[in-house]
Amino acid sequence: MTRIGVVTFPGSLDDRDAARAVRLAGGVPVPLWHRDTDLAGIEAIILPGGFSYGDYLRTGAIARFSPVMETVISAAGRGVPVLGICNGFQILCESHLLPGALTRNNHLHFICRDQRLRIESARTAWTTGYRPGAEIVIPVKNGEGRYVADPDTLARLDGDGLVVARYLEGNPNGSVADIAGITNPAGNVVGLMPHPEHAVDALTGPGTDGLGFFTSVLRGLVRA
Amino acid sequence: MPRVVVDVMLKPEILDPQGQAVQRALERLGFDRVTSVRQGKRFEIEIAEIAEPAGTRPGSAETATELARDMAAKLLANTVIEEFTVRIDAAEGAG
Amino acid sequence: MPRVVVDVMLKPEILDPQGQAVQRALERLGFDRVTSVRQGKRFEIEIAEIAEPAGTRPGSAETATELARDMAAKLLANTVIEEFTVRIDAAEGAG
Amino acid sequence: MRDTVEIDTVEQAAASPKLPQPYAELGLAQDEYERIRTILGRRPTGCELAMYAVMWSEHCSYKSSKIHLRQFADKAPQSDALLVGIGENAGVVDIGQGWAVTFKIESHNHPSFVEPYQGAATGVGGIVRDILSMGARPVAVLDPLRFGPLDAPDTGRVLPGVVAGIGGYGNCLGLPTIGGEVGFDPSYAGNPLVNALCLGVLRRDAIKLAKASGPGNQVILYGAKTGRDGIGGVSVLASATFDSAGFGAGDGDGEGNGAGGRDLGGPAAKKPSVQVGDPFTEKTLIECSLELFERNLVAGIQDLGGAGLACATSELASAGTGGMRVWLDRVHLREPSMTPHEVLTSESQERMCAIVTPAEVPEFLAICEKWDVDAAIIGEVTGVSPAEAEAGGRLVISWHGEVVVDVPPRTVAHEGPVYARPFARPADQDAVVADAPSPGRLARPVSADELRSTLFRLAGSANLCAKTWVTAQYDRYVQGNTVLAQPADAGVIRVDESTGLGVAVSTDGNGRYTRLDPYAGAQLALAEAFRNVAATGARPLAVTNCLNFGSPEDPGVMWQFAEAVRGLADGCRALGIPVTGGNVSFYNQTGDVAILPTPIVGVLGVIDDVARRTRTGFGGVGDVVLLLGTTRDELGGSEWAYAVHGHLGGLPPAVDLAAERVLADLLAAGSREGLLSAAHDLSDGGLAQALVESCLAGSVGAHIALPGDLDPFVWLFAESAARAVVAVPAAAEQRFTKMCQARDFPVARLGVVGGDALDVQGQFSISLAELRSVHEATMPAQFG
Ligand SMILES: Nc1ncnc2c1ncn2[C@@H]1O[C@H](COP(=O)(O)OP(=O)(O)O)[C@@H](O)[C@H]1O
Ligand SMILES: [Mg+2]
Repeated sequence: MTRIGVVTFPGSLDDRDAARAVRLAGGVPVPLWHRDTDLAGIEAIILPGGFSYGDYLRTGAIARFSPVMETVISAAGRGVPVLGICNGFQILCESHLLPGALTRNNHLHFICRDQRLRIESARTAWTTGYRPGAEIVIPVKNGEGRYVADPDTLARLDGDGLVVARYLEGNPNGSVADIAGITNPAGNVVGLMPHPEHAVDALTGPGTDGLGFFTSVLRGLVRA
Repeated sequence: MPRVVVDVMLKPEILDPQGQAVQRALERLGFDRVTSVRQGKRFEIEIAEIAEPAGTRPGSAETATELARDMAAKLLANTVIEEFTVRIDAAEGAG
Repeated sequence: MPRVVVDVMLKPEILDPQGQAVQRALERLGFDRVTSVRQGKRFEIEIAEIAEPAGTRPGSAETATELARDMAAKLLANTVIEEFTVRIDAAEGAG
Repeated sequence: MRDTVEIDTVEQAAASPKLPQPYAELGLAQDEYERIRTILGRRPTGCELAMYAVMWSEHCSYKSSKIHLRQFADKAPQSDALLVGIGENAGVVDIGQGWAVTFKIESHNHPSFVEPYQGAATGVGGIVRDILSMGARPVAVLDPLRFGPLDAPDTGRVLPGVVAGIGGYGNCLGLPTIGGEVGFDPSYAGNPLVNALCLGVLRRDAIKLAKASGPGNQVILYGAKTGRDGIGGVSVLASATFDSAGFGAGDGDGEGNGAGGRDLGGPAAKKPSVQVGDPFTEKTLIECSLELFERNLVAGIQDLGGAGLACATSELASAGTGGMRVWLDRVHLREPSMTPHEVLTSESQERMCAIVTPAEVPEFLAICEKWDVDAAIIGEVTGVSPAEAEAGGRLVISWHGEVVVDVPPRTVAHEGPVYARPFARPADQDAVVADAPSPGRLARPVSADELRSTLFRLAGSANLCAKTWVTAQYDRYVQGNTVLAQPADAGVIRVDESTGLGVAVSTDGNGRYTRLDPYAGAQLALAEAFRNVAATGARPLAVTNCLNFGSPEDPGVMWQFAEAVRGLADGCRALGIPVTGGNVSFYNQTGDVAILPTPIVGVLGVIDDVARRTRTGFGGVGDVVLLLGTTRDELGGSEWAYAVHGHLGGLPPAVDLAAERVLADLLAAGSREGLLSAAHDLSDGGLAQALVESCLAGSVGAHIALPGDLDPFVWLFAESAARAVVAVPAAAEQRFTKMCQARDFPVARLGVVGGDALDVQGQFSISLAELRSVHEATMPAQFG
């Protein structure tokens, strides 16, 4: 059974939900504490949503210096799949594992709603299970989800096919080019603002469209 | 065009969770000489000059400062918990 | 004990919705001379003096400023989108 | 510096019996002060006086409401489900399979008017700690809110701040907000209502109580450091009054008890009553506490809220062995210059106080360390002699070796004054009731066009419009157990993933009904919450409430209060569900004008399998729409009278709790047997509004034919209670109708689900798109 680490920082909130999603997808979730530095036996890592350290300075800014992050950064460098969801995406940007930054929503409110997305890249470790161009509905919930990057970075993201998902039917936060998620050139590190882990059970979410992120990585790891 | 800067800080006795979080993070990063951090807001405001009645200096520092003080008291600061200072930006203002 | 102030502002090319919202609110309040508002963060940091090697001025402004610059670059600002300035607080610092 | 400050010690108090003390400025009546002297056999020290003053305040002692609230216990129906009742931090209810839930509402009305964001945020923080202190994991929040008119300028300040504060704090704690209310009335303009309900889940054998038992056990204060937050806040003291009253060292009376603050910039600056919430600290406090509970390291626990350590230490001691020794100087301070009475009465947020056996202290502290939670051992449980026990126990508090408090804690915490305040039916009550909204008094819509525009007017009115602008700012998904949330009739939370066991909660209240008849108004609030819970398929089990009223010193207000409590207690007995706890908020008024009396009632129900929950929105095309219950010409206090005519008069709809029980039973049976595809209770705005909501929630229209025996206006807009609209698949219609008939409950076939319009035969047809834009535009138009 494939073991996927789910990191808990002080202030993480969706860690148990990410673990549930891994379980429903057929994997074994392994809780990791932010002080852990040993990832033995962990084949993929999820940085979950929440407000790490209250996100009082900037989202993800303080969590990025947690002991576990050094290990995550080196694992990412070795190709270990890493998924940052919401706060996790923000941490990945602060850690420079992904380019750009996430800033205050343009309307200045926290927003929680069911959001339609288009999967732009099915080549990442976390999206192979989707058809390119597939439209899915998963929850978005954030106060600082507006992705920004300089024009060169944006051109590169576009040109190299590194945009993983875009918002459809209304951009919830003013994100540039409707970007909802991006990946690194190797495709193992993905940052995503919306929450696939909250769309894995029709009883408690808008549907099961999010499950594909977790089944994708599990299938990839089994094959590898 | 004068530029005024309004600094808004929590009153000293009010809990500042942001400052505390930053202070603890700085400590963890090894900045152990830091004894206190307070986090507040900074507003940079550009104010257009106007034709003023004869006898006053046009767009004078006083006028802009007073205007900014008024803005701060009315909107920029929540005077129930915050205090503010206003000054003309040295870089551009009439000083 | 020197107090340093670190101001962190969004880079000019990055959209500042908070500043814009403040500007609109100021206009609604009748402050029609305001042409631009940017909102950023201000950190007031107290730094303990330390015994320093002979030859340097103890707790000197330079040292505190450098320390603050280091903190800002590492933690207080995200230089992808923000820029910062550091100075010794005139009120208390060695200035 | 500290040794230069003179502390008012017990020794000095005994030696200077004649010293004048500022009891009146602290809100104590003269006889109350005399009683303190009698209890102690000497004058109180400054610290003791502050402690009694704050604990005997209305907010902490319930001195005006106690004699009425007793009815909740006296009239409580027999319930096997009740594990912990009124009196603890929150009631605990057994929901089966070894699980229990705890829930309670609290108000933070005044702080939210002064500073909307922080007031609302710290309101959420406070109720969450109440729930945590029962040993439960907090799992959801609901937020009943009332504001002045939607378009009043101050509503533009208060409402967005309150909503952002609730979201800012609740979202950051990882608590889904699953329901609430947003209502508007001019009477709330200078006094908004910000109530918050928190729901927690625990194993039924893991309940924690606020008790300090076992001499030798340690008292540990953990969480945030203590600062000068909200000192004297709950006893509604202006800080200037507090200071100029002789507590400062500079007053020359030699009894200075607050010298340290003087040089900090004046009294007003040093005692802010506005508190800033720190949700991150609360989140770590929650996780840390849950780990402490799980490892069984806590023998007793109390959250710190109003009156801070004064409350926590006296309540813990009073409810336990009776003895406690506290070294106040061991409290970790945010501001080192704080004086003992400031430390004792500080209301700094995000703190808890635990009783821990000595052997378990190291492990306790290690877990605090793991979560980066500050902790200090501040005291010890002590034994008491029989004489001391008889007197109410013994709580001794010292400050750097000097005893500043030596009191029987029971006299502070549990034996405060009790008042039977005079009450009288207000002089204008008869006139208000006589002014019924008869057809002669208020013009009613008659033509199809008039009915159609009335429906629009109501669907877009402040009270009935969509509240998405508010609820989109709340995380509804976090924790992954939210089965239903706004705009469903009740929020539904899954408790056990393996069995599907869950609970439903709804809060309701109607100030206009309560103004017209407080006894009936409270019962209607109860009935509506009960009906909302039942509509989801859950079985109602227990009640909590928050009683928001004007000044208890006004006999008219006191009458409203007494009647409402009597109504609620009688109603709970009739429905067979006990009150488990709640909160009273008096003095809600602007000048002399009280708010509409607003009891908010929360009902909790249990559902054995959340997969069987009934949705609010219409689903299957072709499903049959049925109206359950009796519709009468009842428009007193209605949304129609208010929104169209600005009228409030007559009597509210009749209360029929027997009918409510049958209806709830039908809705539960319908869900259990899988007969219902949707259910929605009828309340404000009547059938018309219910149909609008059911269509919009399901994004599907309906073809409706109103039965002919009543005026169409009455069918559409009357607010008769004990009614619901349900949709049943055509194949199930007969079976469900038979169930109704077997229970002798009125059922009428209204039509079928389908199309993209709400079509009322012979009257009007309104496209869903048009309905949606009218229903959803109101709040964004106001707040952007
Ligand atoms: N402040 C709020 N917070 C969360 N949910 C709210 C709030 N206000 C209203 N709601 C939700 O909107 C829906 C409609 O509200 P309301 O008309 O008061 O319901 P009802 O008439 O059933 O009591 C309900 O699901 C309610 O829980
Ligand atoms: Mg309802």
